[in-house]
Amino acid sequence: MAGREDAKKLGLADYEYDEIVKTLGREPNHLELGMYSVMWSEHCSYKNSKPVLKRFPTSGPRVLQGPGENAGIVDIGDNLAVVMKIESHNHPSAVEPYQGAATGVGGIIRDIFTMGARPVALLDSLRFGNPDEPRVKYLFGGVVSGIADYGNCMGIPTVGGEVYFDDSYRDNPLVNAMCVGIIRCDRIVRGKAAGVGNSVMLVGSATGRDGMHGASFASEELSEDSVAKRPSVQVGDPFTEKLLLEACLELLQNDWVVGVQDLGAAGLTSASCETAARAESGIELDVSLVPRREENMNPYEVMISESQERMLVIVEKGHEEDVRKIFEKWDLNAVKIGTVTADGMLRILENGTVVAEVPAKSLADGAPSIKRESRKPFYMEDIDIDLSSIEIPEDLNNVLLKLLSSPNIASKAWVYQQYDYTVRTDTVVPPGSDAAVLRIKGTKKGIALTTDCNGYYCFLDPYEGGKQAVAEAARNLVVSGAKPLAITDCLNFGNPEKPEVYYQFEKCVDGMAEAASFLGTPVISGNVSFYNETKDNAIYPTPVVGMVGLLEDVEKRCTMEFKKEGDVVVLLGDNTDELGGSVYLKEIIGLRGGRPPRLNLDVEKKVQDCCLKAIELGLIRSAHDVTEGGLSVALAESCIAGNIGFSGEIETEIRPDALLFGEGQSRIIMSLPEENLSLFQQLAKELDVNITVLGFVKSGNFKLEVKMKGQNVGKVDIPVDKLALSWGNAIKWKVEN
Amino acid sequence: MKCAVIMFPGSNCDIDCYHVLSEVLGQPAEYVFHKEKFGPGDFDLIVLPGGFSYGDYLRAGAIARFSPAMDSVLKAAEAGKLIIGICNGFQILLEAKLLPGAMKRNRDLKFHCHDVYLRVDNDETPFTRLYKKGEIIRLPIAHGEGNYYADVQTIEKLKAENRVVFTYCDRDGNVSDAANPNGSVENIAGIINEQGNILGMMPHPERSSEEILGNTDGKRLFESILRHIEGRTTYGR
Amino acid sequence: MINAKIHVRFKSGVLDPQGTAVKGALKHLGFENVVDVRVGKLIEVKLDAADEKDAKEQIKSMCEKLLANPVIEDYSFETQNLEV
Amino acid sequence: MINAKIHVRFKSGVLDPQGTAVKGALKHLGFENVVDVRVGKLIEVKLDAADEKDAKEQIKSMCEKLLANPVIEDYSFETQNLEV
Ligand SMILES: Nc1ncnc2c1ncn2[C@@H]1O[C@H](COP(=O)(O)OP(=O)(O)O)[C@@H](O)[C@H]1O
Ligand SMILES: [Mg+2]
Repeated sequence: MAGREDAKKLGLADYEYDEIVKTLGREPNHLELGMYSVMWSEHCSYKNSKPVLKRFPTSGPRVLQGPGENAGIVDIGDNLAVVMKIESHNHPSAVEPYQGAATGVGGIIRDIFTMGARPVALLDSLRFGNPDEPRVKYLFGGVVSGIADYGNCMGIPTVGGEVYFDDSYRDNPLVNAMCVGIIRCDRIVRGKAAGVGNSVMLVGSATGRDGMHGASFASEELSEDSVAKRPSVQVGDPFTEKLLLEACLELLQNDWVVGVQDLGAAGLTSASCETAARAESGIELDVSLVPRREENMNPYEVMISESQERMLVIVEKGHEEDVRKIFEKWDLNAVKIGTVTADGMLRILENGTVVAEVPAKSLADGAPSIKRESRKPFYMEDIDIDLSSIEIPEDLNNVLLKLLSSPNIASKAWVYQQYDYTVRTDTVVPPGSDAAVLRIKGTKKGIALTTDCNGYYCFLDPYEGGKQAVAEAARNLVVSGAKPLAITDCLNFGNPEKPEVYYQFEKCVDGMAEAASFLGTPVISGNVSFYNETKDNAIYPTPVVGMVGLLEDVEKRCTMEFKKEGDVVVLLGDNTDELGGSVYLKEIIGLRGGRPPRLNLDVEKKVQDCCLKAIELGLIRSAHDVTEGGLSVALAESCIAGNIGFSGEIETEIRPDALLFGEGQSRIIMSLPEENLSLFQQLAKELDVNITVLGFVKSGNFKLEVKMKGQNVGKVDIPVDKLALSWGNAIKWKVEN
Repeated sequence: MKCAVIMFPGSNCDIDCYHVLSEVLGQPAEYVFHKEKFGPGDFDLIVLPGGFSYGDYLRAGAIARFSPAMDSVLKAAEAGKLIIGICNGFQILLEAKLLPGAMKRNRDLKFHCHDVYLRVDNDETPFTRLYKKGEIIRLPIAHGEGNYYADVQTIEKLKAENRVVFTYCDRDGNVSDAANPNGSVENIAGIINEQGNILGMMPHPERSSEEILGNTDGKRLFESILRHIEGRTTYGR
Repeated sequence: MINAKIHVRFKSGVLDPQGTAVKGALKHLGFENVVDVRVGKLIEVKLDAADEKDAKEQIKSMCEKLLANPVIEDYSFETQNLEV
Repeated sequence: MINAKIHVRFKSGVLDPQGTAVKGALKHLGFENVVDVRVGKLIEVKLDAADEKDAKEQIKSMCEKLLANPVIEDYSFETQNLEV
């Protein structure tokens, strides 16, 4: 038997141990305790976050599957649906960037094909420290090539994502991977162990001692001895996963498949208790039947191993041989290891002898949830900045060039060109634009994909930051011509036991929930990663929003680059005098702080609706939203992408640096043929959106004059080649030197 | 034109090639699983697609060449059937010694996914007759091991026999080191065998065969093959 | 001049996908009696150093800093003095 | 049981991109006296064979058929009888 002391060693609190004893009516044995410790870790149980996550809107007319399954599903018509999920692999990537990131990608892909969907796209949302530091370069390079090698080998295009650099992520890089799949609505499979007497089979790779206690590892702060927890990092095998993918999709053509569940964190323990809990059934399995890679593994090791590239398959009794044949074709194992029972117990046998027996539901859902204390951090009281004390720089050209070469604004081509984003020949808008667009063969449709989050805004104001992350994601889809449908989110935070961190968490979720409800984009799947914190240095709160949108007609997609000389360039939305939280303030002036730009959801929605309508009507030729770096950066990006210039002027009452570099929300710049302007103005008026004509697309320079009462108060005027050079090579120069 | 697309374990451009052959060109195409064999006369065109056969775990293409389907490919090759290896397929052809040389990792050790410009050096092959010699075309690449190597004699022979089919260049056709994405000898991107029926190339014509993908330069390669086969069945024999 | 031959391998217990694939291929080629295959790296470093002891220190430091990742890999090496 | 340690390296004269990169990285880390780096493979094969001579034949054949590509690579190996 295992007592309180053993429980402590495994990271279980006293009250959790008591709860286990109460549930079992006896003391647990070592194996049982081990299973509880992994399942009740934060990573698997969401015990710190569950009550807060309930605040998200999770349903809607298109939602076929909300949170609670391996991935969320939204209907896109034509009997097709999009399956999506995002997940973090932060801790493993901090210790072994290449394998950590690779296995993160492997895990998220399995979540998608577990549901019976064909994975069609990957996205990666990354955060690192200052790229000038050698250790950061090593982590960044390793993570990118880990993602590349896994996704590329699988033949799933990595079509989007983000990269941010800030000191707060120095010791805790964030590696969030998102996968998107397409499925026929009538072929959705769920992770259920239903039907007493049905067979439970383990398929895929053999089991070794990989990643023991990985779930617990992900549920604590990284420290000096994290490196000593070596076995928690696994080596990915994308080749085997590719075979597993093809074999599973072939398997799932059959109606006698009852349920499928991938083995991720907490391995066989998690897969078996979760499938049983979902079906209100039990499972009896014998660990001696599990194919092994290593000798002398005990039941404890087999049950909590996190060996990758494995799946649990539940099939109707009598079809075991059919399963075996399919997997044999793909040179993979498929072995019956157990049976579905009626008694709700997860019963583990070794050579026929019972070695553990616990209620499946208590393992899967029984972790007592914790209401953490929440307290507004002190720093938030003191973030206001007096703008009048900031002198406006003389040379605005220089500011713009510096901003464009900031690694947070510069081109991310160094990253995404290491990813195969053209395989499957569906990528009709490749990475580099606001959102990626994929066509769906056999239909007229397309889907648009993006991930977004400004962690710095979330730090300065968690509520506004949360709202902004959702709004920006939706805006990125809209400028691509897609109607936003649903969200998958990855909530990356510090130690939730600290009230200030918990406050950030709650407020971010509140902001996201409000925006998601308002914009009609329910949260259908997600992941929480706490403890991204080292020695009192917590990451910025970083609730990454992954969003998918639908284009009924993929031919009506829109991209950000200016396309034709003479086109009118207009701004949709209003300029503001906000500078708080901007890249300009932080990186050019050297001031951290200020209130991040406010977001009025009503205005945001109107701007988005107007943009979408204009694209649908075919009025405009390009659209790009204004984000980091502000209006001048957005215009410059449209010039660079189109390899053409712009000339314009703005009459304003806003100070020129705020006008050019402020990051006021709900703004989109568009270019359109002059003859469409009046129609467009009419549309904007109908939809109650302000628009301003900024100037014209013009070859040569990027030129923008700021005027107050007719007087020139500031100006940028730079050849587009020069802009392109600063923007295009900044990251390469940083990381390769 | 009857086409076969071989599916090795780890192939992932098989569906893309199949799509272009059957949907874009409207030709009868079939997948052939690596464990299957076929007759030398069963297909007019055999495609060895891109991907990561056997994960490229030892060397790209090294393990795939031993599959049963490859035995049939060898026989079809001897029978003069057209064979094209794209990316990983090219690597397999090298390992199988159907083409000379070997592939190394890209010189910067990075996977490269972007468009490249190519100079068409030989427009008299069944694969390139709709291009013009010296023409500059644009195709996507996506590979980590496209650093083609062969010793000096082999390279001289290839050139003397006009067997270099595609060469990496810049937009204006200059063949320079800067225009070489992977370090391949003499910027070589694609070569053909002595008999002229087996082409290996790193860029992906199947990913640039449709208007919606923003580029149809690759489509002409497949149309060349079709023209060649049809010409032969109509007038030949 | 010192020549060092460094072996970097996955720690025992760590999955070696390359080894598994090669083992499968060898069996397929008829080498039925192959029991196990592990694929690692052979790194040969030529150092301009006179003193073998000093060179060993340096090689050790290279392995720890760059050539092997202690989280999943072990290393071992031999040196040879080319002048001798 | 026979254990074979196989070294596969690029032929001299064939540029080794990985070696070049590692050399650069080592210099960058301050190992200025690195003259040359070559990165090859270490393949360890365990064979169920009693006879070392027979095992050597087999290993040679594995190298020629699969483990090394003669166009760019050389191989060498050592065997060891684990029973002895
Ligand atoms: N890690 C990444 N992986 C793939 N693509 C990326 C990554 N980071 C950035 N990109 C590409 O670069 C584009 C620009 O990134 P970003 O500046 O974050 O865009 P936005 O501000 O519109 O969200 C993204 O839309 C994406 O296509
Ligand atoms: Mg954008």
